[in-house]
Amino acid sequence: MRYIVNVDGKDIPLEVAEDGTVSLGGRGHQVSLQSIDGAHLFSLLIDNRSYELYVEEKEGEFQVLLRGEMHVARVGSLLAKKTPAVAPREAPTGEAVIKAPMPGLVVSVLVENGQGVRANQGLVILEAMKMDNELRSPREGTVHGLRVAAGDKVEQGEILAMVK
Amino acid sequence: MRYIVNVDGKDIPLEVAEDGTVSLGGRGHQVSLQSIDGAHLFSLLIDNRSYELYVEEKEGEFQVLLRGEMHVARVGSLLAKKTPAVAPREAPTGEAVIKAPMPGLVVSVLVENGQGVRANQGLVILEAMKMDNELRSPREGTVHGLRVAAGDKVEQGEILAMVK
Amino acid sequence: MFKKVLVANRGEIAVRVLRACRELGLATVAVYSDIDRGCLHVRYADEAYPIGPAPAPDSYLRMDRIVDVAKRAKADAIHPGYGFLAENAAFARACQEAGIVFVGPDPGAIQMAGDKIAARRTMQAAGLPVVPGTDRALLDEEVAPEAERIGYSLLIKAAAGGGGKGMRIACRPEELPSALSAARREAQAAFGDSTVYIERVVTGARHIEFQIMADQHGNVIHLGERECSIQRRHQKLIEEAPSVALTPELREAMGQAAVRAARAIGYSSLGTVEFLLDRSKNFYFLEMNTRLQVEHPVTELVSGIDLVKEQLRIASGRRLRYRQEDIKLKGWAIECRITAEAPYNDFLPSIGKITGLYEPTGPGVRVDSGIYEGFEVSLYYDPLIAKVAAWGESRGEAILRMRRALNEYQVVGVKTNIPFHQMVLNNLRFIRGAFDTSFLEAMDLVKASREDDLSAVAVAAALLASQRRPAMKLPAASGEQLSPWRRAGRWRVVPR
Amino acid sequence: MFKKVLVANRGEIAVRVLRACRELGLATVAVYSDIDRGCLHVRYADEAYPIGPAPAPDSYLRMDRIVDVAKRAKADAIHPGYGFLAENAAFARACQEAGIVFVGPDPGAIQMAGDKIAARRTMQAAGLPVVPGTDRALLDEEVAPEAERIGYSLLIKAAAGGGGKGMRIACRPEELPSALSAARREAQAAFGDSTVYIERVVTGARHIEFQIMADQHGNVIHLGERECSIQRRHQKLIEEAPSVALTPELREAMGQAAVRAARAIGYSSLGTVEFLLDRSKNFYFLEMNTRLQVEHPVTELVSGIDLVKEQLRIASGRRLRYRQEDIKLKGWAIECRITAEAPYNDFLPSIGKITGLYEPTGPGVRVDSGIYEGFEVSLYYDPLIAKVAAWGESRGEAILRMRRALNEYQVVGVKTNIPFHQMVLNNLRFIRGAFDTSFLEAMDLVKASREDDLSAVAVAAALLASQRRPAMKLPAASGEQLSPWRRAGRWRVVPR
Repeated sequence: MRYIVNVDGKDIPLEVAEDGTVSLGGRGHQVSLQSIDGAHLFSLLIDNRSYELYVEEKEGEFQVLLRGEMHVARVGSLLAKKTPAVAPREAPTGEAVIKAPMPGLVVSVLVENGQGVRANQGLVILEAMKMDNELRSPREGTVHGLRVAAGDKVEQGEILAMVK
Repeated sequence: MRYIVNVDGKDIPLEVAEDGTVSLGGRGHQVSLQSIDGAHLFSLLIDNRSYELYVEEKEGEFQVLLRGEMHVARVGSLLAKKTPAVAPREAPTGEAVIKAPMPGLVVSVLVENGQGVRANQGLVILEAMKMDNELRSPREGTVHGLRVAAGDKVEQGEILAMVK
Repeated sequence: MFKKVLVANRGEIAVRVLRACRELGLATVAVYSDIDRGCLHVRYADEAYPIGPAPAPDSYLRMDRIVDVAKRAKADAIHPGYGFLAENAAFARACQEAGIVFVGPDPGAIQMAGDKIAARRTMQAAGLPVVPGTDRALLDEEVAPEAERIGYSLLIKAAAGGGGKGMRIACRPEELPSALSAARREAQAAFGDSTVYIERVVTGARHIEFQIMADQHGNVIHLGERECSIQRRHQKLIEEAPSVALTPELREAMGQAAVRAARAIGYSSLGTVEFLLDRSKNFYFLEMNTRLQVEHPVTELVSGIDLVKEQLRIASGRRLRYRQEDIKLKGWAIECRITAEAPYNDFLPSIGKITGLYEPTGPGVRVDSGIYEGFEVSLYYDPLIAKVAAWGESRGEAILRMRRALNEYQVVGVKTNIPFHQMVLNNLRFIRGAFDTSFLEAMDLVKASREDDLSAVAVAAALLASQRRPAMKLPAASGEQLSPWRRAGRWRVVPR
Repeated sequence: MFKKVLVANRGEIAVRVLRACRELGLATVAVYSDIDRGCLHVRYADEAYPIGPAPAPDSYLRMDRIVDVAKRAKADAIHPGYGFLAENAAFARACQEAGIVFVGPDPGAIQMAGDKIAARRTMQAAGLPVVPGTDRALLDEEVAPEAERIGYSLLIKAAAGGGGKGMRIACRPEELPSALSAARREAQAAFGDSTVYIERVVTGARHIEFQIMADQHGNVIHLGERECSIQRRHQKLIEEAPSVALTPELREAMGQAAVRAARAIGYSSLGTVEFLLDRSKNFYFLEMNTRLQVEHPVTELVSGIDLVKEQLRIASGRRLRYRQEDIKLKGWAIECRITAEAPYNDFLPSIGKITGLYEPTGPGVRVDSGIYEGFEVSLYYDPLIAKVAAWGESRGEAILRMRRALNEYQVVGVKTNIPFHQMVLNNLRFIRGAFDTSFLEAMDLVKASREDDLSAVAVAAALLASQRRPAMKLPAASGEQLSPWRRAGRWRVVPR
């Protein structure tokens, strides 16, 4: 069984054989994956190298904690003799969408629609956990679609503004 | 809803009202039971007294760990206006059954069938976890039904002998 | 000694205080907001009482309800922890009036030290050097002229401040207005008081603080310093005891100044005197904190003294059990504050449920934690979820132990700043001890994943996917077809 | 220093050694039996290799396989932990021959100390007092006459003994035969050698041992004593450092004797010299243990020295970093061994899966644990699953901390001896320090449940039952009917 696993944006092709060996980068490896608590915690041995992983599956993604770092893995299995219906890559529209990274209270809005901004310039201040968090523009451009005002409560993922 | 809960052999009658209050020993109490991890761990407040409990349900019994002590609770709910079909208490037959408290290896058998023994006298030595464990007679009497010999492997709960 | 102590706090510090009470044999009372019903402090205490909805002003800041609970539960003392009501003179007074001992200094000392402007004046009078700045509250229109007089860069600080809140830096005149309004707003939100003053930024300075212990009989000692220069946005993140910057002579001089500061306001209880130490080893009084500090464990580890138990003894009227010469500091201790913040995403707060947790332990490692599997990190409270402290015979051993401990620490469900701490502890400047309060500003956090870690993640994910969704198993592709897929780029474009 | 260390052990001690390696920056290799695939030491190490089926003789005692793994993994040192191969001279020799450093003394010293009879002779020659007994191996028929000569009560001890195994007491001649056969059998099983000797029982004696540290350059120091009198069936259960029984003068004398003992056999590495201390404060050499001890954490807590890291340094040829006068002991430490044994059921081993676990932490508490949620306690290995150590400024503080820690400790799924430890720590004789090795024999373990605890359990069970089986909800009985039910007795007779 062949897979392409995308880990943190990097594609890693590998093959899992019937006998449990895994081929990776053209080399075969002895692999053992053991559940520890019947839930999230796993021990993985690859050719005797030991890895401890906490794994959570969320919406088809594997979130994997390893050595204190969180990695996101998506698994694709390969079809044989079939041209895959590859969707065209999302064209960069040049538009940056500013979303609320967490629920919170809009403390103040630092820009207006139509205003030119520099990369990294503050756009909105959001209060959460008693701290002001400044949301900054990821690029240079012009603000549009600004849809919040001071005092608004916003949900996580809510679109606050765009920069084009 | 009325219950009799048997905790470690002691019957505790109590009543759970619709509003969640619990009557115990004729007094009403405000009670809050909260699951902590969605599994075994609970926080219980009885009139603001705080208890932390690990609960496991096994074969209809609740095994409850509280302040480091394990308690066993069995819950019976009361029927109204009905004579309960009380089973007669198991009559004490005067026979003590010696069971293996754990799986292990019989190292030696210290008595024979028909032999008279004192209370606390050693009957069988069972090895487990690298230690010899002596199983003793809970009462004075005569050994019968001895069914193991040195070298036997025994399972937990297996009957080794009886003393009458 | 008291019979029963109410702990007016939550999280790791409530558990810390409850542990001290239990070791002293005192009965304990917890209070909790609605969303904290299942929290560690509720379960740890002998009794627990609800005091209102999640927002702190409706629960943990409700003095009336807390004092009322203390009366109902017949508690004879209230420990405020840090934050919330810990430095609120009105609360200390309300306790007094209810006949309950407030575990802290008397209201007058809290008020004096809490007004940072008054404290500056008092300490100057007591002969302590202070950073150039204003010695009175400023109206909006006074800020700019005063700023010109003092000179940039400068700090706008809340007079009622503490814990790094209500503080903003302005490096140029044009930054002044927004810094001023931000500081005022945060100060109003955090302390209910928007009064601010200005202090010159001392470039290249370290933040050094001294632990003070004073009883009600006029005895004052210090327990040495803590090095708190590793800060982000004026929030301490890593603290040590002792500091590499201090010689025995300087420690002696600063310690005596700290004791003088405590005496100047007739202080009793635990307290902390904060100093700036500039590159020429001149020190300046910064402020005095009249509470137990977040970072108190590093002092406990090098002194062997349980500060919270001593604080309770002092509050019950006992005399100090130590003279200055009894204080023998040994080895080195480091603390990392573990916060639910996303280090690779500008430290935005990370909320959610803790679904997996493994805390480090073993030789030389101590954890003070407020979390558990099932705990919900919410937006209502401080993102500090736990503290790890490591002790070593030397600074090097303490750092290596901390790295080992952070390696073991696993928190699943929310993002934490653990990778950030690891990076700091691996930084050569940090290891050499060559840093000041600007250290973190200059540092970039780069997610440096090892190649074989990514492979391991890929292998685990593939094996889990193959086990969990056998229906997804499709015939293997031939080798040739592997490459187009890879060119196709990110996984999300692959149809499932 | 080494590059890579193989740890030839499992459980808490393997994790302890792996932590030390990680703090020294050394790569690590674990070995595991089939049932230990998911164990902490496997996950903690950088690499892990299977070495055979669950029974120790097929895995953890397989020298050949372990040395082979070390070669394959290119480990340049092997740390044996305690137990298993830790005091096996043949294994130390096998390592040597394979060009791998054995982290311990050289084979000759192991052999000398491991033969308890030879050790008695050597120590007598070095001027150390020994307990009256036999100085040679005994045939079965020699035992009774020798016993008569020495006098009852007496101990039959395995010459190859250690860890309390292969040891039996005989108080009267008629107890001799069964004690002899039990000791021989256990000795054969544990050490593969049934040789025994006899020692007089010293009534009212304490078990006091000294920690030795010796390098390969002739430097030997001691790190003070451990009080190990709290034993059950010759198994230590609670250890302290220091001992209330020692004056500074006696500590000095015994420490010097311990150093002399180490020198007498040309010892290098960590080691322990065990003494009996009688009521008149006479001390007798008992035996020497040529390994890291289970109870080493109490010495670490009072000395501040990481014994395992020092042991690794010594094995790599380094000189001791301490002179005797550098050793400054501070405060008091206590350790409780947590075993999977049923305290209310004659301490029978308790096996099963750990389904819930909360380990204590916070100020002054250290846990060395080999278990986790999901761990299977099996019959194959020692029932020791974890150790809790508490440090305090005084013995009283250490005891109170330990009680606090044990209160926090929750192990679900198997029975543990935690309630037993709590009872000992609450015992007045223990608290006064007035005990000897017979202390535990005289103590009865009574399950003393508080009335309100039983009520709380009842309430929780009733609420859970009502939530989980709503179908079971039956109309409430009237008050009159409550009593017949109660008379009916145990719950099991109530029909469901």
